[in-house]
Amino acid sequence: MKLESMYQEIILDHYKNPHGRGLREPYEAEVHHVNPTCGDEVTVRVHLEGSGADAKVVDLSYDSLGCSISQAATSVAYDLVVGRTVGEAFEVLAAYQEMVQGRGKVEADEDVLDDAVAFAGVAAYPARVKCALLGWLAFKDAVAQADENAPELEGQR
Amino acid sequence: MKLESMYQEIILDHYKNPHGRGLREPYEAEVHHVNPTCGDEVTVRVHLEGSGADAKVVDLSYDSLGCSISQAATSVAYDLVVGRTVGEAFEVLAAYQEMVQGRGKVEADEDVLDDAVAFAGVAAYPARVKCALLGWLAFKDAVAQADENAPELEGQR
Amino acid sequence: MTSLASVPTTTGATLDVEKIRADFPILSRTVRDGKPLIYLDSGATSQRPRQVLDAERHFLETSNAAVHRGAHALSEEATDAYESARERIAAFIGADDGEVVFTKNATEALNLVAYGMSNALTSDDPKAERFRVGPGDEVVVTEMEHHANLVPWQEFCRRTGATLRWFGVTADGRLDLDPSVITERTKIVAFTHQSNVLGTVTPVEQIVAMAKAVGAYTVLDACQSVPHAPVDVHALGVDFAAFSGHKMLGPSGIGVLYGRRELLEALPPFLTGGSMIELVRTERSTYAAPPARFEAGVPMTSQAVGLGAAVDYLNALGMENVHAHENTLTAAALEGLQAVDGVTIIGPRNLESRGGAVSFEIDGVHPHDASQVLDDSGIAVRVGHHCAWPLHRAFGVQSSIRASFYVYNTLDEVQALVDGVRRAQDFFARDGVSL
Amino acid sequence: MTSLASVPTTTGATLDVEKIRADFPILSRTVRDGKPLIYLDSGATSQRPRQVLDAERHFLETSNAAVHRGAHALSEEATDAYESARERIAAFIGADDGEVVFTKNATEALNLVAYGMSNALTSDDPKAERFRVGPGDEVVVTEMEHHANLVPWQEFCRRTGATLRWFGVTADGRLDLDPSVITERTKIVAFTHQSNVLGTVTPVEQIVAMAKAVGAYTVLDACQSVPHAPVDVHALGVDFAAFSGHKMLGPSGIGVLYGRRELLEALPPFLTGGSMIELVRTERSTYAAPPARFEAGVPMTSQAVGLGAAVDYLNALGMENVHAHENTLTAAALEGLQAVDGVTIIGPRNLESRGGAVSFEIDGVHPHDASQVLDDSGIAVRVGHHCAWPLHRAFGVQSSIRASFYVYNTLDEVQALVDGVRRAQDFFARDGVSL
Ligand SMILES: Cc1ncc(COP(=O)(O)O)c(C=O)c1O
Ligand SMILES: Cc1ncc(COP(=O)(O)O)c(C=O)c1O
Ligand code: FES
Ligand code: FES
Repeated sequence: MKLESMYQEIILDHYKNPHGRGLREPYEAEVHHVNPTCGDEVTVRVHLEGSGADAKVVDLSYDSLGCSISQAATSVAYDLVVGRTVGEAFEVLAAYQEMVQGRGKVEADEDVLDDAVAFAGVAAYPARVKCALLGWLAFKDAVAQADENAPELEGQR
Repeated sequence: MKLESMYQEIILDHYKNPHGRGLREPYEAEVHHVNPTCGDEVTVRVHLEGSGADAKVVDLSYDSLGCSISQAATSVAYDLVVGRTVGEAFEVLAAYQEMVQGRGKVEADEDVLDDAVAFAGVAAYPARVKCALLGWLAFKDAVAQADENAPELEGQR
Repeated sequence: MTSLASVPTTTGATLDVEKIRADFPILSRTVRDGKPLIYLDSGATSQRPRQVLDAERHFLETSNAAVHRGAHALSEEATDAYESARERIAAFIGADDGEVVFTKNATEALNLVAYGMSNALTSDDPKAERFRVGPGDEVVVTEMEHHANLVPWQEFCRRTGATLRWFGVTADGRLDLDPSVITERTKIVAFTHQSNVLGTVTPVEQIVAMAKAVGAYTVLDACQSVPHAPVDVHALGVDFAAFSGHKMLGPSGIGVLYGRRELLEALPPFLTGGSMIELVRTERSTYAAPPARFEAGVPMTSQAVGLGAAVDYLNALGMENVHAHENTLTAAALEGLQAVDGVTIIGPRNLESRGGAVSFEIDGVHPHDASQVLDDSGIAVRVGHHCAWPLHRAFGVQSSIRASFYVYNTLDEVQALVDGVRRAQDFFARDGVSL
Repeated sequence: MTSLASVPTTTGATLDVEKIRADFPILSRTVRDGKPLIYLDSGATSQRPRQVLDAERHFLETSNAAVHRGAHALSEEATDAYESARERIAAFIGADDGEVVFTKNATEALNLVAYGMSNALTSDDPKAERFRVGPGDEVVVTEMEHHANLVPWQEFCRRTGATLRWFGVTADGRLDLDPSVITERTKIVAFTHQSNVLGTVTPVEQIVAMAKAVGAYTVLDACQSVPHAPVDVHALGVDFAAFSGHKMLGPSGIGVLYGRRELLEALPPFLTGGSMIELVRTERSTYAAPPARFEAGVPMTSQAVGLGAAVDYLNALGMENVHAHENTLTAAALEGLQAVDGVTIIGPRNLESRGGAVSFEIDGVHPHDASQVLDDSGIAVRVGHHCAWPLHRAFGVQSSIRASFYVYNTLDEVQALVDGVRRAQDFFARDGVSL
């Protein structure tokens, strides 16, 4: 059934028990994103060590108001980017964005995406794609603000 | 044939040999009207004696650029209003306007309309109604400007 | 599960909904793997009966031409069809023909008023002076406005230097008509006839009286009233009113501005171009009388014809009956939803001065998630702020779920909505984890 | 009677006009007591093929919903259909998706640019500063503009204090590109791609180069070019371009504004309301990225779908072939009409840089009278100033007769036009009285 294919157990789990939630110090940049269609919001802080693609994401802390998809996606983002380099994190984000925007036509790469592969079902619901990206894109912007040498995200136009 | 029913001989005659054409003195008011759809123009002067419905139309002089219908209509107007009272002239105009705007559903009163009854066929061509009225309505405005006691035109809204 | 059998049906003629539904081809389709479509989003846009589709197609296959621009047979027929639609639409709202201007939607109609008035500042037509507004002057809106009757006034104030003031909303979803809001400084009062979120019907006569007392113009957003109940703009006494074709069984791409004759005659033009001019010279142009003055360019011809057919359709049903039918559905929805634990209605909870938009929240289930479950059952509702963000902020909510009804909806569909809400609760409470 | 047999047919693939005509239901009707319709008024509005009517109807019977506003199945389908139409229309003119804004007609599109730019004066967005224009600045138009690309700039000058300047027209119907007109003071150059009266195709690249040299923005009226020949807005290098759906086999009620991405991103909004906002607060609002920023309210959904189908239809014919077909008809009309004593063509008399609008005068027969005789033979042409009053004044004529051609017209119809002109001459010369 389609509904369950979007609301995977793993998504509902993250929704009910979000990982890494809350705004923490220290951080180099904080951004606030709003989804204009629903009014939902997310505030994201990043704490990096170093600069450029090799900088390490030491912390991603956040506060958010939103639907299950957006909440779970930010929680999964926390799991997948903290402890990695910005380059690695952006690689995950690029693959993730391609998948959720892919209208179900993009094969998800589990090796890169890890838990985020659970969001593959979102691609079938275009109105929810923004939900799946809200926290991730806020993270991207925060990195760009924190580090002027931050790499470009692949596949962006 | 419909075309001939609009372009009655009498209309073509007035078109080819307009009566009373030219701008003359004396006059109390001059107005200039333009038909915005075709750009055609008419300038009308009236010379009245007296005031109110009983004032006499001593002269209606005009200069115009326009189609056969508008030219002929102004020429017929000259014939029908000069020498009459404003009240009588407006009665003709009211009947005339009702006829040409009547979509062919209004019975023309030949006693009142005289030669102007030739314009009955125009009613079948809504795009030409303005042509048939251009000179007449300029006359009406000129009278209103010339005499503040000029009567209202019947059936106007 | 609550039974809706207890819902009172109104007296008087009722609608033959089965017969009506047969006129709407889209209602027989299925969605999401075979679920019958339950369309409860007419507040956003309504569906169109065969009669409207046919009228438009017939026009296009027989008389399509540029209106008011040609002397040939087709052009005459097209002009007749267009102007006949205007007459019927004017009559539908109790206006004269010359008081009805066609726009692309209600949003354009409201912008037309706002720009027409700000253009009075640079117009050299003495008739336009009455519309001049500047610093020190005030425009009053309400907190329950749709963005379409709010943002144009924010921008109007930006252009003119006037100040925006607000009527607030009470906890039960009514306007708080604080008498200190409208003052001698007030030049324009823009307000909705019926809230697209709360369903609240506002006291138009009372607000018009307040505005008239200080000589302010009134601009009524009639988007949610004209489609659903008898409306007579002359009786209401408003200066301007706007509504959209697509919310009243008509085509998209057409809206209507009503303006009192005297005001339309004085208002400077907004969009300029072909068909709205009187004389064009290189230095300057002069403009035609209304309604032509406000209809620049080739207009929405077939759409006007379609809207004319929609009005004919609604007239045949009878607007009193339409209203009574929606009351029945609204009462059922209010009763059914309030019987579900954890559901909170936003807006009036009874039928008093209330139309058929029912917005609500479900504890612990985000509106978008709830709507996804409803959608999975074939039920189309709207979620979000419904273009009424300040109103949602006033109620302290991010977004809400809105069901809205029209002539083709049934009590069974209302029941399906209530059942769907329970299913959403179950879905997100599964595994016994409470949210 | 001139025979048109001598008219050269172009090389390359030609259109199968019989097959095309079968797609247009209206072309099989008769007018004025049984005369077959000869529709030579496509320059005003074109007719629509079954494929376009069907696409719109199919959409309305299956997927109609408010776009970009709902999370339910219909709304997703409707949004897809709407955005897919945008993609195909953008590709048709060589633009990117985000560079195409839907408006109600070309007139609105041109007003959008003019108001967007004057709104820059009160905008607090630093990106908008580049559009600020005021006293001392100049806007250049041409004497051959349609009112739609002229009056909005007169009004723009009124709002901003800028001055309007003009490129004149030569006796043979070309632009007189006097190099002194565009100066350092020029901020905007608004001009047509193809005159709707003369048929003249203007030297776009040359004008763009002149404008670029002084940093002025270019606004192209592409109403008469996009429907009739291949157009690539990126290759032309213009900043903005506008055209209408109803002139290119598509629905009325939809037009297109093309804007270079960078400029649309900086241009302040015009119409405001739902779906074009980012954040709405009581004090002020912020706005969405283009194209949404410029599409306030529920849009012309089915009309966009119809225009998408029209573009598909034209692509299937091939715009090169459309152009070649029209060249054949235009050459025949120019030759046939010039062979009639007393007929004067207004505009270029050969095919060089010229499209298929042929305007003319008949000595001693007023255009409206002539058109009445043509109409009586079933021939629909347009008469008047064709919304190009300054151009007519430049040629010293009050009004003219215009025949305009499209994919469904035939050489026989051109012959009928020429015969009709002779009949008009005979009709008004009857009784031997010369006029
Ligand atoms: C050259 C030109 N520009 C602008 C327009 C205006 O187009 P619309 O009336 O569809 O807005 C037209 C057609 O009327 C035209 O021919
Ligand atoms: C109350 C209200 N006002 C204005 C509008 C705007 O109407 P449209 O989008 O058709 O212009 C709507 C609907 O979206 C509405 O519900
Ligand atoms: S519904 Fe708002 S982010 Fe998902
Ligand atoms: S056509 Fe101009 S007045 Fe008749």
